Amino acid sequence: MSHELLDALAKMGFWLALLLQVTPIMLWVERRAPAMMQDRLGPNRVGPFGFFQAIADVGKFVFKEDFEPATANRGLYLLAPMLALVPCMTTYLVLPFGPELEVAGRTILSVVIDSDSGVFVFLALASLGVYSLVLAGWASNNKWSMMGAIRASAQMISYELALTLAVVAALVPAGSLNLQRVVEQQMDDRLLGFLPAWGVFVQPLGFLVFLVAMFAETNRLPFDLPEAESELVAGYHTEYGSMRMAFFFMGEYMNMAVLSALAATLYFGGWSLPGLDLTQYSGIVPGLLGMGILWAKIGLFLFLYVWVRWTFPRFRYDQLMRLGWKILLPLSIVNLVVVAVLVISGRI
Amino acid sequence: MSSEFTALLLGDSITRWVFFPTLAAIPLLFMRRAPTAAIKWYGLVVSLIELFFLVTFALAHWDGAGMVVKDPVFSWIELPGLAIVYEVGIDGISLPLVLLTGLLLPIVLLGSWKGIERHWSGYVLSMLLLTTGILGALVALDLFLFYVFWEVMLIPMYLIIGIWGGERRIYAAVKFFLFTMAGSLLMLIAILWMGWTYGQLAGTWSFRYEDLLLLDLPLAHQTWLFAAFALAFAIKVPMFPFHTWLPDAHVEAPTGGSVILAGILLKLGTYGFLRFALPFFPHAADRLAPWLLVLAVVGIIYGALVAWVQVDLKKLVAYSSIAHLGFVMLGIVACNLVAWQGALLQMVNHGLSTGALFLMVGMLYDRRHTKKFEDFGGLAKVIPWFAIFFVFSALASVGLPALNGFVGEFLILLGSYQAGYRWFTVIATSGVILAAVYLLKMVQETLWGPLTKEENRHLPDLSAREVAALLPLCAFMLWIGVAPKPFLEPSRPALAAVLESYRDRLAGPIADQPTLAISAPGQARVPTFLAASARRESTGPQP
Amino acid sequence: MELAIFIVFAVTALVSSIVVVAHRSPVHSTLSLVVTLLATAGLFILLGSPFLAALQVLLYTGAILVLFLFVIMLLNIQRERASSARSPLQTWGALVGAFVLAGAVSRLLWDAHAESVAPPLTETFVSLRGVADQLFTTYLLPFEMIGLLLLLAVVVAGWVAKRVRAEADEESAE
Amino acid sequence: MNALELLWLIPLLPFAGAAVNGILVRNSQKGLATAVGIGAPGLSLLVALAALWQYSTTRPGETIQQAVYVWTTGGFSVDIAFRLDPLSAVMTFVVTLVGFLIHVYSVGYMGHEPGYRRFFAFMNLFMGAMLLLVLGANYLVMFVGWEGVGLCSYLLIGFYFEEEFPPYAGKKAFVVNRIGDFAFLVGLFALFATFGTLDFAGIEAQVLADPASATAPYVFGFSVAGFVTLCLFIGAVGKSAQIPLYVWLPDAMAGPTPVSALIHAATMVTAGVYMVARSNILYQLAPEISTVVAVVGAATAIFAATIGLAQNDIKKVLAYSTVSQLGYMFLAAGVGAYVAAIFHLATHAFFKALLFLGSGSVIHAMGGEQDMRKMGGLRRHLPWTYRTFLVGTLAISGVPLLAGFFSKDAILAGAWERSPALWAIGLVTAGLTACYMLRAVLMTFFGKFRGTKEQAHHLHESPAVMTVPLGILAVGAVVAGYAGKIPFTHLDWLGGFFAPVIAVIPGHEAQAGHHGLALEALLVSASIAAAGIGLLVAWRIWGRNRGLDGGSAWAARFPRIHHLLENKYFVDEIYDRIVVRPLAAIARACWKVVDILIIDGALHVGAFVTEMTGDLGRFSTTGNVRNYALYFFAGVLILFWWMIF
Amino acid sequence: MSVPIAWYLVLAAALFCIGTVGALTRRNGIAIFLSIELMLNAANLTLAAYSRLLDDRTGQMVVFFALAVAAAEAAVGLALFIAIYRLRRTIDLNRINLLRW
Repeated sequence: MSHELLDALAKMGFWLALLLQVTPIMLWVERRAPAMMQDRLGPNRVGPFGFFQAIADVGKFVFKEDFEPATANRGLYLLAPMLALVPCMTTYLVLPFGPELEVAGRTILSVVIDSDSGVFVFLALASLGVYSLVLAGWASNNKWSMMGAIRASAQMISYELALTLAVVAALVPAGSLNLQRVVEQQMDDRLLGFLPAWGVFVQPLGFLVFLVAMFAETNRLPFDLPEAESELVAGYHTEYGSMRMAFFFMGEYMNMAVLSALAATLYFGGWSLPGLDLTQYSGIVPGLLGMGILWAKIGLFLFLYVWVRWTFPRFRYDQLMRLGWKILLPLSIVNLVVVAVLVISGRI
Repeated sequence: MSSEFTALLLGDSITRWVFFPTLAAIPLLFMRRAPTAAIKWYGLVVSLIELFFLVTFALAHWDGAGMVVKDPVFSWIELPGLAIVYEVGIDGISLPLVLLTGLLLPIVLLGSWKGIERHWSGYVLSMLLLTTGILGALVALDLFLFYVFWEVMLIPMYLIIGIWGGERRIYAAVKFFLFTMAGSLLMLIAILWMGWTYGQLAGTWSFRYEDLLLLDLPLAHQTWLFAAFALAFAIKVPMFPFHTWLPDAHVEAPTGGSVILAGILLKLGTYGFLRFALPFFPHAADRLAPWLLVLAVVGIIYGALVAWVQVDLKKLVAYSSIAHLGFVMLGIVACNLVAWQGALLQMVNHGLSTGALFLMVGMLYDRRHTKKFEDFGGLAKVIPWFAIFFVFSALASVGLPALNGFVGEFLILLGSYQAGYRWFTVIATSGVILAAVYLLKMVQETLWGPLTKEENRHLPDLSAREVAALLPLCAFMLWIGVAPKPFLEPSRPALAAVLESYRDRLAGPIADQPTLAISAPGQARVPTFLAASARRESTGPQP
Repeated sequence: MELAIFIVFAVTALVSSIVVVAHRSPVHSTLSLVVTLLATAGLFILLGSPFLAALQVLLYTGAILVLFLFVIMLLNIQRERASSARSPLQTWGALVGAFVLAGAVSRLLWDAHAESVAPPLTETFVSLRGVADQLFTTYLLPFEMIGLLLLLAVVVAGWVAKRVRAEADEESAE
Repeated sequence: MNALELLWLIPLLPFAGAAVNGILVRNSQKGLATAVGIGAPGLSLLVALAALWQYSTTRPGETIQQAVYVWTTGGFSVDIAFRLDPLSAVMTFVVTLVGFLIHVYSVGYMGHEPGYRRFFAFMNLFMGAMLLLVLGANYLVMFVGWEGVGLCSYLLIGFYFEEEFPPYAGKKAFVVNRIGDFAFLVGLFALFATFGTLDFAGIEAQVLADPASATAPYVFGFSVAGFVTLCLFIGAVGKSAQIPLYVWLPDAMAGPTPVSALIHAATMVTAGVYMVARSNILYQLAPEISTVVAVVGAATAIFAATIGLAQNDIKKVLAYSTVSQLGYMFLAAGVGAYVAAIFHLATHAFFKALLFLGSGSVIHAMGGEQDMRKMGGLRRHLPWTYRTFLVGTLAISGVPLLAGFFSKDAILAGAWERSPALWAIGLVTAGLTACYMLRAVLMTFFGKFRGTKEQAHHLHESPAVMTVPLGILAVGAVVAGYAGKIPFTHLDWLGGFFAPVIAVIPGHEAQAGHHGLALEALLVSASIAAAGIGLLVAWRIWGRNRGLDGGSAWAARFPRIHHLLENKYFVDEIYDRIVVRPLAAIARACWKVVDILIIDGALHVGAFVTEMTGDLGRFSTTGNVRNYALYFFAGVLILFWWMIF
Repeated sequence: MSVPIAWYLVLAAALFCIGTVGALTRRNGIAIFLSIELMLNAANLTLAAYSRLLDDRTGQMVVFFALAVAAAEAAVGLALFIAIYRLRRTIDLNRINLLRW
């Protein structure tokens, strides 16, 4: 096997090892954090601070009976949960996590696929996520599932537009689809002499759009209409249980993480930290540091998810659509135009 | 082109009154939801304005003995080697029919007031388009243009029958359309052939009336072309045996449609013979005259006989039209000034009297929703004014002296007898007897006798509107009958001129192959429209 | 290696495309088409245009086919019944015609290009920048027009779907 | 003021009266209707009398022509023109005078009818048309009047339009008349084609200038004059109810009695005679047609007289009598005795109008009953009616010194000259006339009353407005005869007055009929004898208060003849069988077979073939897009194949 | 070992014909639509293959545009299907035979 392949496998393993931890940790955070916010205890019996509660939950998922509805479309019913993992298990490939590494005399890029079309590939693969929901809803042969699936697909298609446009705007200053370039651009430039040229400072509007669209894309509150338990039982995964249910959870949290990573990369300098030059280290240390920085930012975003979840109520469906089409989309276009004008005029 | 056309529209021109109804129809497109009364009044006012235009035009261009007016000619469709011009003109032959059209239009609208219950805007629209088609066909002097107008007439009539007709309206409308279309397509071929022949001889195609009159064709060509024209016109007239569309069309058509159909549309057939078929192909016409005469005379007798045994009022009147138009055809084919005068007058007469009869049948239908004789009888007691008008019109149709029908028939028969067609005339004259038979039968079964049907006991008599529709018609019937001279005089010079040129050409040799006559000065081949001295142009822009 | 990848993708595309055509359930057809398109995207990468591959995935599978699926679910279209109305003439005519066409075209293409060898891939051919340069210079006008077309399509699609509903409402109101 | 220039007023006044009464006056305005209805013909009578007075005193024998306006121009040019000459003068006199009297009578007779106003409008219209007919200066104007009177006849016969029969009778009259008019028209065409004019004067001048032009062979072995006169005569046959077109006249009695008197006895029906007399120049040139006229006249005379013998309806008797008398006139015209024809026309107008009005008075009194079998003994109740009716009967019977005697005698004398056979027929007819007329008098006025009690109770003499005209007409019936030729003398005012009318054509002079005194005596006594025998026979059968028995006895003796006569020789039925029904069958065949079956059938076959072709073709258009796509695909394949290989 | 371009072309032809069969034999309107997309995709493949063969990016451009147009087409087409379905409660083309006779 070639070195490249080995390198790639190593990097992927690195990524996966971290990504897979997101779900259990988030399960715990999702319980403890709101409890904190609402001045109550939350799960605190299993392990310190109830930390092992997550493990218990996973165990519960694993050991529950694998149940299939009799009238479900079996093949697709089984396929759907797996598809839920497709976006999150693929998209990280284009996310950079550090500067070029010099290891054993070889230059190793701290990104799995260094492609011109980086973000493009990210978006393309992310767009496949909707299949999981749609198929789950349809194959379950249950009207709640169906409704949830329809809502989910409509919602995801709608917000994908705003999301993509926001991403495009974020790419404009770097002039590249390669996320490594984007990070480097944010790292190198300064705004007003002191501020790092993070996307969030350059185009706060774009970030806002991206943030909202990101919430919607991951079906999180206040956009969790596809699984609104008060209306649709549990939406597209109503008929799912045990491990298959867990897959949807995993998919959701990993998606959140991956999108958070993208957000961090586009708007918060990615693996970079102002005032910290990672290239001063040698070996794989910059990569490890970069990954650490990146994950720190991801963690903030994930906390934001939880925070928002317990702060905002759910939108109505028409409000959702109106927000997506009539507010976010125009805003993202405005943002794109503004950024483009700024770039052309050389302000950035 | 469009600027010339616009200028003509605005000027005191033929074009103006030809296209005014169409222009006035445009607002109707946007009046679909307007109240019916508004549309009715709009239509009536437009038709009266049109009548005003026609009358003032006729008066303004009247030169004491006749009138020949032409709009400035301009090119309409220009292709290499083919120029189709927009050329319209009016002379004594088309004048009576044009005025009749103008007169009938408001009357038709008045007569339809109650009978038409749906889609008034469409109805008025159709009527106005139809008017343009008719007027255009009557004044077109380019055969291509004529054909266009000829077909324009077809469609509104088709709609009128098909939309506002009776129970079997679709059948009748399709029958009407197919009959007419079949004939006119042959005519189109003939027109194209003539244009092509002209092109072969003169270098460029032309469909102008005066150009095509210069064509001298061999007898075989003439015969075929004449047959094509004659078929188109004969179907329109209609002559036996192409008449069966007429009763169906009339019976199913709404009152207004019947009046226009009988009053004017049929006349386009006879007009076509007079204007086109005979002058273009004199030798063929002469050769085929006996056949046409046979058909005309058969039509007279046949129409009368069949009318006699009808059980439906409207069908009776429809068949009577066949008989009456048979007289007109007899007069036209006779090729004699008296006969032609009579024929032209008879066209007008038929429009008046049969129009009135159809109107009144429609009024009866409005009241009773039936047209069968068995449902009537003894109506004279209930609706005396109706009875007066009905008998009056029926008698005019019978051809009672001192009413209009007599003048026309008398002149036709006199002329055709004078022209030498004695036995045809004698047989045709017997149609006079049959006319009395069937029309008196109609009057008898409708008006006289005991009142047998209880439903008829309380029929309302004519309203002021209905009287307003009928009175002008009856006034003209009486006027023409008592003093026909003012109605005969305007067309006499035109007829005489056409007849003269027809006779001249007939006397001339038959060409071996198509040739183009060089119109020498003084040679009156196209008497009415070629002679520049006799022509006055309407005040359009000079081309 | 490349050949192996090609064969994998080609076979996947062929098989899934047959499933697209043959499967009675529109959902399965759609999903098969997704597979076909993904396989084709792979072939695009092999052909040196990752951009097209990404576009194919983003646009076709990510948007268009989701739309299909969405509509299928919206209209709740069940599998086609093997109805008696299916005409054998139509089926066999199509099959024979397609085979003839496939045979003829393949033969022609094979005759023409059996010996053709593609030039080696160059950096510029593959690079996104090259694509972008050409797209925004030579093909700017078509590009803009495509944008217009899409806008129009969105408007029209919305209008068509909405208008029918309005009419249906009117009907039911009557 | 020159009354001769007011000729146009004579027809116009009644027309105006008709228009006013018809359109302006309302049904309720009875007095106004009367004033207009009587006034218009009255004024017309005054104008006519003034004009005639002036004419006969200042310009007797001349022809006065007056053009009113130009009717048509162009190839056929004719004026609306009036002509006053002795012939039209006499006719105008008769028409206006008798017409006026009948109008006056009608005021009483029609007094209670709901259609009073309408009646006078129609009557005035008739007067106008009739005057147009007699005053017209050319055949066209004459024809206008000719048809106009026909129209009025139609309207007035059908006056009681709410009943079943009168409108039918009116229609019959009009249609039968139209048959004659058809021939009349053809005659006019031939005339115009030959002479280029329809003017009486113009034609006369041309014929006089060149008689050969009129005798030139024309068609079917007829000369021009022959053809024209034949056609005109057929026209006259229709209008004047001669064989074979007389059938309408008896039915025309369905109209009110004054109408029968005016139109169907005194004036309109005699228009044919007037026309023949007016065209005498042509008839003289067509002796064979004149013979036809005479024979038809004689045949009609005796034929109708026999029918008259067996009729029981008083008006039917008079109707057949009229037919018979008209035949007499045609006999006269046919044998060339035009003066006698017009003479008889005039006298007949008086006494037949008198008889009809008398019968009207009877019917009035009987409450509408017309059957003589239900009358009888009325002379006591209706003295004036009886007296005047008797005068009329005697006059028509040819009792010496009354009008009928002189005019009949003149006709018989003329007939004798041409052919003794015609004379014999005329003589027998005279006898029959006397017989059936006296029969009518006896059945009506003598014997016992046979009607109902109610009728007997209501019997009353008519008011003066009816009896006075009766009296005046009775006077006319007595004295009118003296205007003509008086036997055994040379007194012949009418003959002298008429001389200019009877054309004298070079080479065609009629041999002057100056028979000897003996012959004249023989002829006169024969006619007196015929009248006497007729009256005697009638008295023997129906007289002496026998009531109906005498007639019944005779009927029983000759049942077949009686049956035949009573049913008018079944002529109506025969016509119905051989003309009307076959024609209707043909018409129905034309409609159902030719129109619907053959023409429309062929059409529908064509349509069916087209439709079938389309049906076959439409299997390819399944409406299924996939099929179309397959066609498209096949087309692509074919194109592909064609392009590549 | 590099793959001969002819293989791509033949594969595209095969896909195209499979799509054709689908378009002609399926009754479900959406299935037909899918088949048409398949045909379109085959065409795209051909274009890309020729682009590679000729080393000319024009083919890719055309594919780009074709994809965009396909998106528009899908949007409008599916809207029409929705409309038809609302009117007729089916998108079985055997029953949508408005063009029939």
